[in-house]
Amino acid sequence: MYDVARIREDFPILGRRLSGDLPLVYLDSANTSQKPRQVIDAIDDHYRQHNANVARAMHQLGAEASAAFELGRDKVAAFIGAPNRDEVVFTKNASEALNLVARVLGETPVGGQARVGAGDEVVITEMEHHSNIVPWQQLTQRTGATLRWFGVTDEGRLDLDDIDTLITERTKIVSVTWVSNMLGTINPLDVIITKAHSVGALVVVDASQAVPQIPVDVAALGADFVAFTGHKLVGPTGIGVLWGRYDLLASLPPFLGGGEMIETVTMERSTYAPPPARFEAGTPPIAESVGIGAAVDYLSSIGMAHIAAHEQAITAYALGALQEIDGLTVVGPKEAVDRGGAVSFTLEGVHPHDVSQLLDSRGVAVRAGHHCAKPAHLRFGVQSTTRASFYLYTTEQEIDALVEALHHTKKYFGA
Amino acid sequence: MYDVARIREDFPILGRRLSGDLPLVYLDSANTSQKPRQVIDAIDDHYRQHNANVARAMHQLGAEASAAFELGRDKVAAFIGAPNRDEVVFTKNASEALNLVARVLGETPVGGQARVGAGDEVVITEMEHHSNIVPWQQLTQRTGATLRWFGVTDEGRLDLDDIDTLITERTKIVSVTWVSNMLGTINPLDVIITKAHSVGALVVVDASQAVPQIPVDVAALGADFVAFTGHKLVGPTGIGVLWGRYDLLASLPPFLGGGEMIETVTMERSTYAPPPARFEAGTPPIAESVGIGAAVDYLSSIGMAHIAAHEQAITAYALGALQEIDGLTVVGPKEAVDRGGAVSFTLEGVHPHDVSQLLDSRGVAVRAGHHCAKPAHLRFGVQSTTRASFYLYTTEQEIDALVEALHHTKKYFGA
Amino acid sequence: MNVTPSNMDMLYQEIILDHYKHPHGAGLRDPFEAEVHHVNPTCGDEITLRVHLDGETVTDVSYAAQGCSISQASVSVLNDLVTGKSVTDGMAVLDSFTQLMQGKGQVEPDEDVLEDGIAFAGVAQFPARVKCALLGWMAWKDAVSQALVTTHPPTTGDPA
Amino acid sequence: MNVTPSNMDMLYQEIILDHYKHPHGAGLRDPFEAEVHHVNPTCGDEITLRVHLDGETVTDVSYAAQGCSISQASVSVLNDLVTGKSVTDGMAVLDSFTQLMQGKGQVEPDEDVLEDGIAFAGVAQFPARVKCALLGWMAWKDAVSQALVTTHPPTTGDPA
Ligand SMILES: Cc1ncc(COP(=O)(O)O)c(C=O)c1O
Ligand SMILES: Cc1ncc(COP(=O)(O)O)c(C=O)c1O
Repeated sequence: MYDVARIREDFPILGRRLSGDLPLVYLDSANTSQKPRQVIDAIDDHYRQHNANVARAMHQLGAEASAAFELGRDKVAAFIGAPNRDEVVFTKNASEALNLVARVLGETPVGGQARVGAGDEVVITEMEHHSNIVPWQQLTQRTGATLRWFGVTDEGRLDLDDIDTLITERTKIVSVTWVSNMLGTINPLDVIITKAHSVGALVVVDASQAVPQIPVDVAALGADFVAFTGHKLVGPTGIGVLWGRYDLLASLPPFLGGGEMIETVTMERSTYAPPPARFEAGTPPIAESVGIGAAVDYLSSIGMAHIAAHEQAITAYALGALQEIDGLTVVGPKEAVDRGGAVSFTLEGVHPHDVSQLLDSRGVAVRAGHHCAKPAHLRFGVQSTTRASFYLYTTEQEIDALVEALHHTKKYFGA
Repeated sequence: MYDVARIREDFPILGRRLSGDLPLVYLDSANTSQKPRQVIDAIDDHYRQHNANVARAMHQLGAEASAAFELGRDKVAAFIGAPNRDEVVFTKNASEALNLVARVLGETPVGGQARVGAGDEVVITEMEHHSNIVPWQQLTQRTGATLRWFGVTDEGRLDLDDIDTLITERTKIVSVTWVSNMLGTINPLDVIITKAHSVGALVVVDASQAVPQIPVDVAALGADFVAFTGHKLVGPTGIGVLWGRYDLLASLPPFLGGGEMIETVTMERSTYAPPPARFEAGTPPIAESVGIGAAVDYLSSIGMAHIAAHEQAITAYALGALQEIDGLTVVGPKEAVDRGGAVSFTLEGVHPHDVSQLLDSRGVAVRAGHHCAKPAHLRFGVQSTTRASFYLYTTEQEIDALVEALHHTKKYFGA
Repeated sequence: MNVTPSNMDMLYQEIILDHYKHPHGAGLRDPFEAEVHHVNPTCGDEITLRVHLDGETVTDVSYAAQGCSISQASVSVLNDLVTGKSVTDGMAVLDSFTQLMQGKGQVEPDEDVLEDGIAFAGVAQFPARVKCALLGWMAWKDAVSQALVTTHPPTTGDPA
Repeated sequence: MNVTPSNMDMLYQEIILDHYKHPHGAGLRDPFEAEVHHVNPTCGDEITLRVHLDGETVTDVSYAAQGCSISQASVSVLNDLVTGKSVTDGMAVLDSFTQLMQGKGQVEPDEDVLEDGIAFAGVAQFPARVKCALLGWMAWKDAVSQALVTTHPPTTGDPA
């Protein structure tokens, strides 16, 4: 039995009282997740007992810190089913991971050729987070390549009708989100990956909202790169992950220069270390690796399949309850099928800012705005939405509190 | 009175016992510093009580987290004397800060012109950390510019004799370390900045070893960009700082794309936010900003002038004691004049790895290797050195323990 | 009375809700010397705002805005406060409104200057909403500067 | 006896210090079929290593190395262990040495195979030093692969 009450005890912040002595109803986990004490304590203990720089230090603390840092990599690799731990590159967040790929695919490796150049095409989708749009705009502008994209249906699904005209011999990269942070849609990656590979294109998956919510096996997935971020999976800020196929990573030029990413340096020129070091310039996020390692341990101890089932159940409950509210329109799939736990909606006559402010006055924390997905909002003719998002610690009572607070909001604004 | 014993009580790790129940003698602070409980507790408390994403979240936790994050920026700005808090850009480490500058100076802003192109020159020095060499090699390779550098004298000082032939009308950027992490040298930045500005070049200062050790006032310094890193100044990993003159930052194109660095995004194109947001793609290092804020508060509470005086005194003591050991040669300035608290040396007949291993067996933690400064090692005809480095918590007894352990090392290897 | 996140009536004063429901001077009108478009990048609120000057006098401020109650009400109040005033006086009102907003609740509003604008005093305690309240005012400031350039082209040393 | 970071004699066995002070087969010699240069990026230790094969037999391993006692002693032991052996037998020794090094102290070394190499058992408990011990061996593996390509060019389907 999935015991939400038991799980909630692990998260100190969930016991917090807000202004007016209200209990916290945290429904903003797609923005960032809360942290269990297991993660907070691991970081704390690292700084108190084992702190040192890694790789370079040969003393006992250095050996402990290096082992702890690399253990974080091992844990993440195992958590996502990476065939090889050296395929896990630590970045500062998912955005850096996506930018890293976009940069190095447009640059020329020694003795090789850039993967993207003038005349080539890069395909993304209209439902991407800005972090999976802007880097590709920058890449195509720099290289003279063309950016194209999948549209979104009225239901909030990817419109795959155009797939054969969008993904063609000219396509070099297809970058797509696994789970939309705004619409909640889970995309049919298999279809896209098969098609992209059939024309020789590389596939980048933005798994920022997927890895926290569903069991992920990158080997089974078959994509070429997968990006995600620590803070959304009960881990710390300051760390993200780029997984990439080893042979591909090994064929790409470095991104940032300096620190341990080198093989040798002279004033005239440098040669570079193999992955993952090649892509990790400077002192890496050491305590953050300890934290993300504790985070995936924590999620594994509960079981990602159980977490996914809970997410599904709570999302179904929320979709049902929310859609009974007059004037509330869910933007995105309206049923909990192929759908993650983020529900964006509009409430007639009340602006999302005002909705979220009123909800906050009841202790209910949601997000209002464009959720870094302006094109997806434009697609649905809205400038912003209110988004409630759920996670392993979310209860039905919290959904009830949300619904009640929404009724109050409507009354307050006479809507 | 500077009370080292009192200060040491703030650092939990300094009470640790190593293998064989030996006390820890931590002489590797130039690699990374230890953290006082004030910093560890601030991070811990943030995750337990105030964690949320920033900027975008309008609920109470979001307001608290945003305020805490931006307060970190205010504190850092005040600590380095930045005229404007928006001149402080948070990166993941000093290496990213240096790469960021090197990237954007080579790229073309909308309606403007890149600051570095074919035929231009970039000047660095032979004593730089790899993180201030490789990004400039990459920039000059990408743009067709030429990389030039200052040499180093036998004493380990910058050789400024060539300054007029090195820094010329062709020079667009001069990037130089303030304090060398290997030699310990403090460089005469005023001479270099004056000369560089007289030819219209921009000056980038790698202050990774300076900000932790000496009072820094970027306004008085007069450089254009200053980079440093959190983990060396009793702060957390996962955060670095790029300070830049506001008008300059505002004239430069973005680096990483996505998240809050935008003004508006459509599928076709994006416009970008003003600094510092423009250069901070994705979820920033939130808990890390809280941590670096607590770190600079801690250093300020002791007083940077006092810390610098202690560093100077302990370095003088160490230089004296070390140079009495037969066969030990200090690589770098041999007196504590214009000199930071990093002392690299060789011990005749014993390889630095073996030195550091033997010291470690006595609980003395130092670093052995090239310290990410291969060219500086080559300059002195050594492949690696042993480096002891000191900080606000270092005691004379620890230096004595180092010296004693070095005598033991010599005996052990019959050197 | 203390303003807290759970005390909505101090944020959403009647005056604010009235302006929100019945905005003064909404719509885009001719003639105008400058039109600007401002966006709040965090939430996406947008405003297009036009300024019409007659000599030193602000004779019209017209706008089309999409946004929350705070940002909508605030531009409606702006319209009341600056229309008919001289540019200098309008800028003085802007200064006082900005001070109130950035005062974290420590600044006492002057009703003689701000009139209905004093209803925004509570907003100053909600850092995330301060940007909402300022969106229209910043747009107006920008538009006036542009309009002044158009109507008073900068004189140069060269009399040609 | 347990190996701990404070127990140096288990790391620096007499045998290791002997090889360090009197390395076997040091220097670069002719003839050779392959020469490689390997670096330990962390510390900068370097080795240039040449392999001379006679058919399937490793007839010489010559080298110039700069590095710590562990890396120097280990290449000296390598020289002892592989010279005169067939490539296949040498690779088997490499496998056992690598296993010992990566075994975190859990692998029992086989003296018949590793001879003086068993002195490196303690190194396996010092993760930072494992790379030192393997530097020469990795260089040798690389050089042998290259030498085999030179002496046994890959046969292709095309008989031209
Ligand atoms: C002088 C100098 N520059 C740059 C760096 C790089 O700092 P980080 O590793 O935090 O990027 C260091 C430290 O390693 C340093 O000592
Ligand atoms: C789908 C998606 N992609 C990318 C990101 C960016 O993650 P980060 O802010 O950690 O870089 C997010 C979260 O904000 C997201 O939801």
